Amino acid sequence: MITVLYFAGLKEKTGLDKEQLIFSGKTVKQLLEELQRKYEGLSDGIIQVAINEEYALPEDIIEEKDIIALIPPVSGG
Amino acid sequence: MITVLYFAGLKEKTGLDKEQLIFSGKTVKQLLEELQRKYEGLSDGIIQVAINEEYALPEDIIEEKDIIALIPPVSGG
Amino acid sequence: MKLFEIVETVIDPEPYRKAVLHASAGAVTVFTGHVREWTKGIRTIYLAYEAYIPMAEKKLAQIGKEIEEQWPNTKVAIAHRIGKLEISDIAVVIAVSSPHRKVAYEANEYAIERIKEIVPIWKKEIWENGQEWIGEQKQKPIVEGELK
Amino acid sequence: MKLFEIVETVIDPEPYRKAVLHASAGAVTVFTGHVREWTKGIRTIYLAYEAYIPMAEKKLAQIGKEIEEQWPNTKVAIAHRIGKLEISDIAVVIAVSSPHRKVAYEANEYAIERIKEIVPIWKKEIWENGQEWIGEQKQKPIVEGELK
Repeated sequence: MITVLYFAGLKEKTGLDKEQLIFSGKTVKQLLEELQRKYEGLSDGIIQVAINEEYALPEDIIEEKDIIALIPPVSGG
Repeated sequence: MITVLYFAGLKEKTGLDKEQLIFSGKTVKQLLEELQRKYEGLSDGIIQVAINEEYALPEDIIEEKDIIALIPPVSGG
Repeated sequence: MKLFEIVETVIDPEPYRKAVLHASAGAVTVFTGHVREWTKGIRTIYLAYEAYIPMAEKKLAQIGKEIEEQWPNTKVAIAHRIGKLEISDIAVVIAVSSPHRKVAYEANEYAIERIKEIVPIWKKEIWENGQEWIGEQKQKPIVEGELK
Repeated sequence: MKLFEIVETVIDPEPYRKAVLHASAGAVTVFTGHVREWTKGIRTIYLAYEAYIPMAEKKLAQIGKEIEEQWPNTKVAIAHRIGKLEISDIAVVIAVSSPHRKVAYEANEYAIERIKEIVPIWKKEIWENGQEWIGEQKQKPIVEGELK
């Protein structure tokens, strides 16, 4: 199981702040594709992904128990 | 009579923080020359002059009752 | 208080200024970002900030480390508030000390630019007739140094 | 407190920050200049500042006016302390608010540069083995705009 966190506009689009999924040994890119099929409108805009609180690349492999955050464009300050 | 104010190093060179002088109708430059004859070492470094709390030019005329400040290089901040 | 933190209550800038002070600090800059009433002709009623708190605090600390490595003898503290903020409330405070003033300005401005690039915090603007999550489109492609 | 003042007691920066805040201020920079222990390898014991007080306050106000004319919608407050100052004491505080952050940094840095050029304040450094009035050699020829 992995945990996926949703923030800001993505929370509103999915209706969730987090969920647990069976997904490991595959890439960040594959996870995003799967989630985009599941949630309409999720692909709008640039989404970055963090694995265990650090930014990840599309080709990085997601491991069992990872905490994945979907990060829409940030706007702090 | 005019009042002449001395600050910082100039106060130490003249031994005064202020003095009253009979001096009017003449220029800032003439006053400085007179004071430099009176106080040894007064001419070291750049001195600016203020008349009534505003910077003055060497050719500005000093009037009766003016308050003149001799301003060594500033170093605030 | 922590040197790099997300808070949910009113920010007082003074503790952050004091936290970066030391005997060879000749200059301290304290930047505070406030909720503005008007943005491009639209009146803001209030803002709502949200953060991925543990990652945001890590990224604030990373910015502090970047500064302390780039400009010797600087010290940095940063706090960002989340939740509902009213007009003039402080959203972010950045304190930077340095032996000399020029660096204190430069490094502080660097910090706010980096916050807007890499720290997972989001702002929702609530206007009289609507609301929107703001994305400043400032995110750059991920570069090597930012990877875990 | 006055927006532009010479003071003889400890400076608390907060009142100056608050004095420049208003509903369209999105950014405030507060610069504080502190007494440093070491300058070019020489250890300072304490500093003594002296000012031509009425003219110094006029010149601080002039700097505020220059900024508010050059950068629209900014607001400025400046205080400089005189007398004996110990290590880490605040000698000067400059608060600048602006709708946007870039100007808040730029205008604040302008203020400290101008203070070092035109405000009649003098600093004496007292070291372990001597003392000296400091002149930063930054004074420029007097230009028209600065005349009475």
